[in-house]
Amino acid sequence: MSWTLRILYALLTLFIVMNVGLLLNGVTRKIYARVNRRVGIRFYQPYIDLVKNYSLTNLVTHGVMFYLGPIFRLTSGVGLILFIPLIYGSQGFSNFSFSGDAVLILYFLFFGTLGMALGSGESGQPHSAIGVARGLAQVTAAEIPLVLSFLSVFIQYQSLSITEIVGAQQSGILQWTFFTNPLAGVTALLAFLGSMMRSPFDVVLAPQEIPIGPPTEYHGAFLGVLQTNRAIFPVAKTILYVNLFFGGAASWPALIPKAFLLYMWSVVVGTVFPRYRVDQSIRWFLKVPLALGLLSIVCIHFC
Amino acid sequence: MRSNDDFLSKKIVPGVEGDEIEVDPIRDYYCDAVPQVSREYKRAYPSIIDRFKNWARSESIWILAYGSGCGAIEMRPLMTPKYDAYQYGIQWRPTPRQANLLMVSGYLSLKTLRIVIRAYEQMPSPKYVMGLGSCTINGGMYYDSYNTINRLDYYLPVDVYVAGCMPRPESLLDGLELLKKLIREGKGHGADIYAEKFEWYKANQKKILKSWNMPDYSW
Amino acid sequence: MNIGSIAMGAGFLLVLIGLWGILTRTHIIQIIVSFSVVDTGVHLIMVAAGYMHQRTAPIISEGLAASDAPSLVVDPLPQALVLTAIVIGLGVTALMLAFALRIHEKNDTLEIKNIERLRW
Amino acid sequence: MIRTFGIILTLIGVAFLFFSLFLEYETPLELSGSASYYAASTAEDTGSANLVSAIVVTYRGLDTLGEVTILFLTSSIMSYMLKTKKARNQRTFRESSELLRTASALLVPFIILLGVFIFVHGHLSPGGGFQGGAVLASALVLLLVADPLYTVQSRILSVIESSSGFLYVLLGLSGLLFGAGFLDSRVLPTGRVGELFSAGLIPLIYILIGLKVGTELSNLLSVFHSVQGQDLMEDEGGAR
Amino acid sequence: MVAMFNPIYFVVAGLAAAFLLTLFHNRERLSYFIMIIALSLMMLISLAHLASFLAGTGEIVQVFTAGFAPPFSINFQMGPPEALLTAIVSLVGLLSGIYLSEQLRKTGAYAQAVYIVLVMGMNAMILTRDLFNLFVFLEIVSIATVGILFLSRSRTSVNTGFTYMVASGLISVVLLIGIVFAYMNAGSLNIDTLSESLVMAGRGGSIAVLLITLAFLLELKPFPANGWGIDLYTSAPGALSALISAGGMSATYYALAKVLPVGQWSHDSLVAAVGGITFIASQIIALKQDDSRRLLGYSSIGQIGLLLVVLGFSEALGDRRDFIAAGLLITHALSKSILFYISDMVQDDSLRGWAALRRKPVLLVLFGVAAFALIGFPPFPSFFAKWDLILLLNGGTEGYYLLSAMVLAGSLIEAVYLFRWFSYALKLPHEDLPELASPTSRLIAPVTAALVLAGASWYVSTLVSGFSQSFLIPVAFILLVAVIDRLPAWSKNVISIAGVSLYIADLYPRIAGDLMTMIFAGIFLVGAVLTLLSGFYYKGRRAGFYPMALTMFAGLAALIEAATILEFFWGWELMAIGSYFLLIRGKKSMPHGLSYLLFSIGGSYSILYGFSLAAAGAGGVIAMSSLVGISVMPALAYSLMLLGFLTKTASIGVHIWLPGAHGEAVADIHFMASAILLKAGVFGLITVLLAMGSEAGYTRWILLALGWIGVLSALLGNISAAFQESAKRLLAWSSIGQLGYIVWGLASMSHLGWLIALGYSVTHFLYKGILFLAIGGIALKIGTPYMYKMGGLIKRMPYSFFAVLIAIITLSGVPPLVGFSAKWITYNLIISEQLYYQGFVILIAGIIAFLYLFRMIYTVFLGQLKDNLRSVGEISIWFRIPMYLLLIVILVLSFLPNTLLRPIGDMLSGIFPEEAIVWTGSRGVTSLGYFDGAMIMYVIVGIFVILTILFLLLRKQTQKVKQFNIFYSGEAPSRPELSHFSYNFFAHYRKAVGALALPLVTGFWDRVTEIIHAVSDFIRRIYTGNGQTYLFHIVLYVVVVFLVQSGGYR
Repeated sequence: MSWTLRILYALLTLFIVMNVGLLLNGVTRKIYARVNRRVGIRFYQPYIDLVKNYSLTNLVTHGVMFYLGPIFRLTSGVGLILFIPLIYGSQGFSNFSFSGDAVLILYFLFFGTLGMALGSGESGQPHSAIGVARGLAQVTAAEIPLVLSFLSVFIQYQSLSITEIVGAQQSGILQWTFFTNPLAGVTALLAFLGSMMRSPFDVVLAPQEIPIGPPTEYHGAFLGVLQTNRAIFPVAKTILYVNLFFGGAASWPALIPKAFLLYMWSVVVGTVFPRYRVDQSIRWFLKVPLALGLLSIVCIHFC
Repeated sequence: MRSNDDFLSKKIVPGVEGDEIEVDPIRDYYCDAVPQVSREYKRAYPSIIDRFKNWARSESIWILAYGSGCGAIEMRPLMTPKYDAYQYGIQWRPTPRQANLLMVSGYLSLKTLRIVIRAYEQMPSPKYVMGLGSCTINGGMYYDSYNTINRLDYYLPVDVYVAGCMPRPESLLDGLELLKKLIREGKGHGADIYAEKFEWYKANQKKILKSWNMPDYSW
Repeated sequence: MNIGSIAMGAGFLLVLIGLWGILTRTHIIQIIVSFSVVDTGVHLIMVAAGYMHQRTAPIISEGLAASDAPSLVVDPLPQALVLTAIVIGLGVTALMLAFALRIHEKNDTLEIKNIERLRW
Repeated sequence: MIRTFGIILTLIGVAFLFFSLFLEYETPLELSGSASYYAASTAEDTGSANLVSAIVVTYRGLDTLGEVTILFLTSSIMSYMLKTKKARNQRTFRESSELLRTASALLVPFIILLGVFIFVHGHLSPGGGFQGGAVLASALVLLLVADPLYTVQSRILSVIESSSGFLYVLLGLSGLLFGAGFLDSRVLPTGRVGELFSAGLIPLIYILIGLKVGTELSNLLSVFHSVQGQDLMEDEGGAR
Repeated sequence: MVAMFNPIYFVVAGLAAAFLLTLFHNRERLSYFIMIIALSLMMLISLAHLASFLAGTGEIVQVFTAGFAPPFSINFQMGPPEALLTAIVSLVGLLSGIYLSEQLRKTGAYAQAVYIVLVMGMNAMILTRDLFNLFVFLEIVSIATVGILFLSRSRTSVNTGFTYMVASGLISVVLLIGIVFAYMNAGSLNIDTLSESLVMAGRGGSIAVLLITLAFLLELKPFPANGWGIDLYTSAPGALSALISAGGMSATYYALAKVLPVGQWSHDSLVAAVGGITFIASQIIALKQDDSRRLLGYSSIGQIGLLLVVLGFSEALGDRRDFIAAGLLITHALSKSILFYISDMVQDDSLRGWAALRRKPVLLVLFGVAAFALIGFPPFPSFFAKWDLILLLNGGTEGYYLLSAMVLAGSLIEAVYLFRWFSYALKLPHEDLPELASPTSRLIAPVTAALVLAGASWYVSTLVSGFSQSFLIPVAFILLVAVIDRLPAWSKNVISIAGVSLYIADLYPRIAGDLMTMIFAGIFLVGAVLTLLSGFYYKGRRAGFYPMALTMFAGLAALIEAATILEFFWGWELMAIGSYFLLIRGKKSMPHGLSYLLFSIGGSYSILYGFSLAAAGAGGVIAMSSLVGISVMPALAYSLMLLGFLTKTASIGVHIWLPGAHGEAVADIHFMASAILLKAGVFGLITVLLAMGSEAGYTRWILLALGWIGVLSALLGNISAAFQESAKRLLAWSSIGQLGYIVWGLASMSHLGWLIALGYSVTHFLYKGILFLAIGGIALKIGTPYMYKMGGLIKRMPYSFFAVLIAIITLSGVPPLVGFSAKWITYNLIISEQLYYQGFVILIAGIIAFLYLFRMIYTVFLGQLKDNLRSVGEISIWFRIPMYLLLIVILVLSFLPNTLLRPIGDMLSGIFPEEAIVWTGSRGVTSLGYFDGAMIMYVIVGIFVILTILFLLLRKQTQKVKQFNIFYSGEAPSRPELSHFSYNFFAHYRKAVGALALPLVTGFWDRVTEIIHAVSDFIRRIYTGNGQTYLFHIVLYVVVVFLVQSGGYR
C-alpha cells in the first residue's frame, strides 16, 4: 500500500469513527435523559456543541504544556484508532496496525492520560491536580482486570497480534473468545467499565465536586479538541474489545452494531450505579475482577 | 481575618539563593491585559460562515450554573422532564471557562457583584448575560437598599432581561428563545460591547465597589 | 609412701589452702598472704619432683666422687628451678604489697569488694 | 552463701586435678634425661663442685639473668611507686631495749661475714648468690628493727646494685666473645673441683649476684621502712 | 652480616641499658636517650633478620647459651616467624616509648629501665625455646606491665594492677605445675626435645601439657576468664595498651604456638574452641560498650580469639596457616596500636567523644585506616588473610562450614560496632568536646604504624597467588589524588576525568569482543566520566570526594577485569569503601550510610562464603571459571552469592538502606550511587547466574525465589515511591522498583528475560541519570529535596522540564520512546516462558510507576510557582550537559531500538540458543508479535505534528495569562502555597493500598538488632567489677577445661 493511499484510508476511518463517536455520545445522553423520563438532547447535539466550541473567538492559555495537553490527548485517540486493525481482511482499514501489536495499544492508552495530566497540571488549577491524582490512582486498579483478561486471551491464542486473534474467531459466533474463554470475557467486561470513565468510576471528572476535574481550565478550541477525542477514544477502545472478545468484523456494517452494543453495556451500567469514591473503586477492582482474572489465567494455563 | 487587600500589597520575599525578591501580586500573579474587540464584530456584514457559527452558538448555549439571588430556583425545573431545556441545546457547566451564558437570577449585593464580574470576565467570548427578575432591571424591592445594585447593565452588557418578581420557568424558556433568536441574527455582541466601552463599565463598577483589589480584567 | 610423695601431697594441699584463702578472704593483705601460701606449695611440689629415694644432695666432695655422682645424687635441675621460682614469688609478693599500699592510699579501704572498679 | 558453695565445688575440682596428677607421680629410681648428664659431666665441664650452682649459673644462666632482672624490676618499680614526700617528719618511736641495740651492733658484722662467705663459696658449698644476698639483707633488717630512725643511704645501694648488674651482663658478654656462648663460664680455667679458684666464672658471677641481691633486698626493705606513717607522693598529673 | 646481629643481643642490649640507666637516674635527658638507643638497637636486629628472610637468603639461626647443646642449656631460635614477631614487638615498643616520652621522663630513669626490660622480655619470650625460660620471661613481662601500668597513676589503674598481679600469679602457678610434671615425664625442659618424646602421651604427661597450654590460653585472656584483662586495657595508658595488645599478645600467642606441638597437637581442638568462643563472645559484648578503651580491649581479645581459631585448625590450613596468622597478626597489631595511640589523644573517653578527631583530619584518616584494616577490607593484609582462612576452612576434605560462618558472623558484628563508632567520629557535633592532646611527638607513633601497615599491605599482596599487581595501579593513582587534596575541586576533577578516560582507553581493546562486559564497562566508566563532569559545578575544595569516588570506580573497574574470584572480591570490597564515603557526605546521612555499609559488608561476606564453597568444589582453583558447576553444596553456594549481590541491588528484604542512603546523598553522588552502583549488583548477579545455568534441579527453586524477590521489589518499590514527600527518596524507591524489574528479567533465565535485563540496565542508566541530575540540581539550587516546597518551575527551568519529561515517558514505557521496547519484550517473555503470575504483578508494578512519575513532575515543575522561587535560574550548566547527552542517546535509541537490542540479542544467543527476536531494520518480530520502533515514532510524531499545525491554524486570539488567572469559584487565590496541591498527593491511594507500603522489613531488621543487643547485655553481666570474682573465674575455667579435656576423650 503506498503511503498516500494509506493516509486517505486513515482519513476515511477517522471520519467514520468520529461520526460514530459523536452519534454514540448523543444517543448515550439521550438514554440518560430517557431514564430520567426527560425528552433529552437532540441526537445531533454533540455536533453543534463541537462547532460552537471551535467557533469561540478568544482563548486563554497558561503555557506551552497547557497548550499541548489536549493535542497529546487527541494524538493518543487518533493514534489508537489507527493502530487497531478495524476491518479484518481489508488491508486499508487496518491502517497502521502493522507497526505494533496489542502491547503497543495497551501502553498507548497512557500517552493521552499523561499528556492531559501534564497539560492540566500546568494550568495551576488545584482541582485539576486532584482530578488527575484520582484518575491515576484509579487507572492502576482498573488495569488489573484489563491486563488479566488480555493476558489470558494472548495466552489462549499464543499470539500478541490482534489480526491473528480476530482471524481465529472468524468461524462462527461460538468461536468468539467470549464463549471459548468466558472467564476472560467477563473480566474484560468489568475492565471495560473501569476504562470508560462512566458513572460508577467517573470520580475523575466529577462535575460540581472538583469542577469536572482535569479539564477545568480548558475551553473553546481546547475543549473542542477534547470533545473530538471524547468521540474517537471510547469508540477505539470499544473496537479493541470487539476485536479481542467478540470476533472483530469483516465489514463496517458488522463492526458498528457490535461496537454500539458493547458501548451501551457501559452506558446502561453507568445510568444505574452511583459514583464510587476512589478508594472504594480501587478496593472493588481488587475483589471480584482480580479473582475472576486470576481464575481465567489459571484456567487457560492448566485446562 | 486579614482583609483581601493585604494579599495584593507588595512584599519582599527572601529568595532561595539568598537574594531578596520584590513580589508585586497585581503584576506577578495576574495578567493585566485589556480585552480586545473580536474580528467578527468589526466585520460589517456577517459572512456565510459567521451565520453558521451564530446558528451553532444559538443552538448550544452553555449556562454558567451560578444562581445569584432567588431566581436560581426557577432554573432547576428547566432540568426536569416537565420543561427540559436540554432539548433546546441548553446545558449547565460548572466553570465559567466553558460557559457562554451568564444567568444573573436576582439581586446582586456588592460582594456577589464582585464574584459575578470575575465570573463574567473569565468566560470566553462570545458570551451573553441574561438578567432575571425585576431586581436586575431596576433594583426591584431592594431598589433603595444600601448594598444592592439597581441596574445590572450599568455593570455588565445584558442581552435579555426577563421581567417578573421571579419569572416562572416558562418565561425563562421564552427569554432563552429570545436570546437564541438574537444570537442567530448575530446580535449577541455583549463581550465586544464590554470591550468597547470597557472604561465606562470599569468606572461604574469601581464607583460602587469601593475597595477594588483585583486586576482591571481578571482573565 | 616415701618422703617424696608426702612432700608432693603436702605441696598440693598447701596450694589448695592458698586458693581457698585467695577466693574467700576479702581483705587484700590476707589475699597476699594466701598467695604466698600457694607459692610455697608450688615450690614444695617442685622440690618433691626432684626427690629420689635414699639419695644425697648434688654436691661433689671428698665423700662423693665426680664419677659415681649419677648413682648417688638427687636430681639437681628442679632445685635450680625452685631457686628461680622462689625469687619470682618474692618479687610478685613485694609488688602486691606495694599495690596494697597504693590501693589503701587511693581507696582508703583494703576490702577487695568495695574497691571502686570498672563494671562490665 | 552460693558464692562459698561455688568456691568449694571449684576447689574440689582442683583437688581432683591435683589428685589425678598425684596418682601418676612415682619417685624415679635413677636419673634420666638431662639430669643424668648434669650429674655425670658437670664436674669436668664447669669444674664446680656444687652441681646446682653450675646449673644455675652456666647451664641455665639465662634463667638466673632473668631472675636478677625480676628483682631489679621489683626494686625499681617500688622506687618510683612508693616515693614519699621529701619532708620527713620526725616520728616518735619508743626507744628499743638496751639488749637489742647492743646485740644488733655486735651481730651485724658477723651476719654480713656469713653472707659474704655463702656467696663466695657458692660453687663449693650449698647456697649461692641468692642465699648469700638474703643473709646480707637480714643484717639490714636487724639494723632497721633495732634503730627505727636509721636511714639507709639508698644512693650507695643503688650504685652497687646497678654496677653489679652491669658487670654480670659484661661477664656474660665475655662468655659470648671469648667462650663458646653467652654466659659460658669457661672463660677462666675451670681448675680442680673443690678449689676456691675453680669453676671458671661461676664464683665471680655468684659474687656479683650476691651483692646485687643483697643490695636490692635491702633497698626494698628500706623503701617499705621509709613509707611508714608518710603520705605517698601524690602524682602531679598523669592520665585518668 | 647476619651473625653480627646475634639474637642474644636483644637480652644483652636490654639489660645493659636498664642497669646503666639506674646509674644516672638523676639526668632524665641522658637516660631517656639511652632507652631510645636500646629500643632502636633491638628493632635493628629484628629488622636485619626479617630483611634477610624476606629476601629469601636467611636461614633459621640457633643460638646456644652457656656454650652447651640445647637439651642441657637454653637456646634462642630466630626463624621467619620469630623475626616478624620481634620486628612487630620492637617497632611498637619503640613507638610507644616515644609516645610515653613525657610520662617516662617525668617518672624518672627507673620507669625507663622497667620499660626497656618489658620490651626485652616480650622479644625474649618469642625467641626462647626453653619452657622454664619462657615462664621466667613471661613473669618479667607481667611484672613490667604492672610497673608501666602504674604510670597512669589513676585509682582504677592501681586496683586493676593488683588483680592483674594476683591473676598472673595464679596463671604462673598453673604453668609451673605443668612444667614440673612435664619435666618429670620427659626429663627435659627444651620444647623441641619435648615435642619429639612420645612419652608425653601418658596420663600424667597429657595433664601436664594440658596445664601448660591452659596457662598460656589464660594469659591470652579467653572469654569467661578475662575480666582482669579487660580492666587492664581500660585503665592502662594508651601506649601501654598498644604495646600489650600488639606486643604482649603476639608474644604469648607465639609461645602457645611453640607449646602446642609438645602434646602432639592433642589440644588443638581445645585451642580452637576457646578461640572461637572468645572471638564471638567478645565481639557481641563489644556491641554494648560506650567507653572507647573498653571497646578496644574487647576487640583485641576478639582478634586474638580469631588467631587462636587459626592456630587450632593448623592441620586444616596446612602451610597457608603461617600466612593467614601473619596477615591477621600484623593488621591487628598495627591497627590496634594506632587506635590505642589515638585513644590517648582524645580526652573524652566515650565513643561520641571521638568526634573531636575532626579537628585534626590526619587522626581521622588514621582512624579510618585502622577501622577498615581491622574488618579486612582491601588493600590491607587482613583482607587476603581472611580470604585464605575462609577458603581453606571450607575447602578441606571435610569443610568446617559452621565455623567459617561463625567467623564471618563475628567479623560482621565487629564491623557493626567499629563503623558505628567511626560514623560517630565522622558525623557527630564536636564543638563542646575537650581539646585534643596531640603534640607532634605523639603523632609520630600512629603515623609510622600506618605507613608500616601500608608497606605490609603492598608486600602481602605480592605474595598472594591469583591476584595480579595491575589492580594496584588504580590504588596508587587514588593515593596520588589523595595527596593533592588541597587543590581546588575543578583541578582535581580534570585529573580524575583524565585518569578515568585513560583507563577506558587502555581497557577498551581488552574487552572489545565481549559485549556483556562492554555494556557494564560503559555504564561503570563512561557513567563515571559523566558524573565527574557534573562535578565541575562545585566550588571550593570538596575535601575527600575525589579519592573516594575514584576508589569506587577502581572497584567497579576491578569487577570487570577480574580474572579470578579473589580479584572480583577485591573490586567488590573496594567499591563498598568508596561508595560508603560518598554516601556519608550528606548532612543527615549518618544512620543510613552506616546501614548501607553494614548491609554491603553482610552481603560481601555471604558472597565470600559462596566463593569459598565454589573454590572448594574446584579444588582450590580460584579462577572465575570455578564458579561454574560448584560441586560442594551448590544450592547453598549459589543462593548465598545471589543474596550477597541482592543486597547491592537493594531488592526487597535487604533494601532498607537505599531510601535513606540515596535520599540524603548530594546530587551527583546520588546519580553515581543509583545509576552505577546498583548495576554492580546486577553485574554480580549475571556472573553468578551465568555460572549456575538453569539445568540442575535446585536451580528451579532458586530462580523462582529470585523471580518473586524481583517482582515484589518492583511492586513495593513503586508503591512506596508514590507516598514519598522528598523527591530524592522518591527516586531512591523507584530505583528499587527498576532494579526489581531487572532482577526478575535475569531470574527468567531466558533470551528475552536477559534482553530485558540488559536493555533495562542501559536505559535505566540513561533516564535515571537525567532524573537524578535534574532533581539533584534543583534540590541543590533550592536547598531542600521536599517536593511540596517546589512547584511551577517549568517557567524558570524549561530545559530541565523537557529532559525530565522525556525521562518520565521512557521510564513509564509509553510507546514512542525506548522504554516501550522493554515493556513489549516483557509481554513476549511472560507468554513464551509461562511466567504468568510473576508477569501479572510486574505489569501492574509497571503501571503503578505512573503514580510517582506524575507526582514528581507535577509537584516540581507544574502547579503554582512559589514566591521564593521566582528568581531561580536554570540548574547549573554542568548538570545540563550530561543530562542532554543522555537525552540525545535516549531519542536515538527510541528511533532505532534495534541499535541497542540487536547486538545484545546476538550476544545473548550465545548463552541462550533459542532465537527469540528477528530484527529487520527497526522492526522486531518474535513468535508471538511484532513491533517497529521507527514506524511507531513516525506515526505518533506525524499525527502530533499534523494536529498541532491544524490547531495553530484554527487558533484565534490567545491571551497568555499568569498563575492566578484560574477559575477559583469567583474568588482570588490568596497565596501560591495555598493553591499548589502537592502534600500527601496520593492520600486516597494510601487509604486503599497503603498496607503494602508498611515498613515491615525495617521492623524485621530492628527486631534482629534488638535480639543481638539483648544477648550482648546478658553476656556482659558476668564482669561484675569485683577482682575476686575474676580470680574465681580463672580457677573455675581451669577446672572446667580440665574436666572437659580429660573426661572428653582420653
